[in-house]
Amino acid sequence: MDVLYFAWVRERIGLPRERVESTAATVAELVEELRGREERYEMAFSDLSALRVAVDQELTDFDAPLQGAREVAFFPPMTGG
Amino acid sequence: MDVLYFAWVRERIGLPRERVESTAATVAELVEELRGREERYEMAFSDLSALRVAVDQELTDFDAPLQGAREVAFFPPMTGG
Amino acid sequence: MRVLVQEAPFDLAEETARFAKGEGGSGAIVTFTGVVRDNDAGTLSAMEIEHYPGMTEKALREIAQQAVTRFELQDALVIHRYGRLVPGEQIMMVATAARHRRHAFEAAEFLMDYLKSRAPFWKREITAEGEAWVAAKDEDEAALERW
Amino acid sequence: MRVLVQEAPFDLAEETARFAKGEGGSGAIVTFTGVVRDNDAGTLSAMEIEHYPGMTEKALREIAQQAVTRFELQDALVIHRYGRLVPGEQIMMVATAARHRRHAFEAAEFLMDYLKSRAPFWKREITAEGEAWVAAKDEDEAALERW
Repeated sequence: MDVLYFAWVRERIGLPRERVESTAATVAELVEELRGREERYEMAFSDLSALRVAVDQELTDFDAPLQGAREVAFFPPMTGG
Repeated sequence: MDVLYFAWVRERIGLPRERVESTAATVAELVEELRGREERYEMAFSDLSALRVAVDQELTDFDAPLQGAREVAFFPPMTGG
Repeated sequence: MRVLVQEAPFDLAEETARFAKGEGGSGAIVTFTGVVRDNDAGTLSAMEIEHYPGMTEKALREIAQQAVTRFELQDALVIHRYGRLVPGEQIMMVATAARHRRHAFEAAEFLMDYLKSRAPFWKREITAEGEAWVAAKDEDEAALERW
Repeated sequence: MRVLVQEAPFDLAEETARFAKGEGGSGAIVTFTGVVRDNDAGTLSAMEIEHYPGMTEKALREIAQQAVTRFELQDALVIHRYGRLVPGEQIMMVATAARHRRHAFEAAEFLMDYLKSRAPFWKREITAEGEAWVAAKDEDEAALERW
């Protein structure tokens, strides 16, 4: 699946999107896999309460299942308007 | 003083404004004087709760004193906007 | 602050652009525009608006000044027409500029609530069935209690 | 219903005129326009707005559709820019048209509250002192509880 990062999550991880092969069943499991990779991921995902997630461009939560998901995005709380 | 009438008050009385010589101390006393004149005044002033009054272009109530007033206006509740 | 009472149409786009240009970095601009709406039966041919020259301008200016003070507005605009209008014509507009959106919204609603019940305008509807003065609504008077 | 996500400036006057023209006798039109405001120190040189292409359009369309249904709007417009903006530039606007003024006002506030916290935009302030992401405010999240 494609994993996208926005705003300071993108800055900490150092890239806007990447292809990730994963068998994670939920967003939370995917986050655990990513945190295990490198320190920059650990830093980006250190406080999940400061993060939001969208699966296939729909806002959801960290318990959401990933079955069939093509795109997962992580970002801080939005500041539109 | 000048007495002005608007909307259906103007229609019932049949004129938009007139010069009235009066020694009425309050708006209510002026209304009593006008009601005593002719039936069209009696009709226009039959229900004071349906009327509003302005003295010198400031909304006020029927107890308001008339001392020094130059202009008194009677009209139904406003429907601006 | 700008208050206009006029018979002629106003140009909503031009007034909005002018207001936005002069708002001085306020952050939030709200406008409200009232349009003559046909009645449910589709028989309204015109809306006639009577007003009280002299008092109208004074009342609108006082209401606008209250809004500016109370909601810390950078600027406020009120335009209200009188005379004969047909369905689809714009009757009036207000605009407010504030640093915070809540203030800009509240001020515009405050202006509208006061214009409805405290500015000396009276509307008369001309329909295929006849003519009648528009009655003030209890809910419009009640709306003032919020403020 | 019209939803635009764009880098280019929009013409507030033209958009307002177009919206008012197409509102179909609704009676009440409300617009809200957001402008880049300088900070208190007067040192803001730019505001950079990042967004999530694809999701942004989808989210805005859903929010606008909710507003139309919930407040019985005749029409709704949402325009939101991204990219680099300087103080005084217009960031976004919404417009709502309804038969009753309360609905038009509420719908515009609803749109703004949802845009603030549910549309995937992130603001970054570039000042003389440095650069920083704008943090979401607890009050913006709390504002959603009204609806």
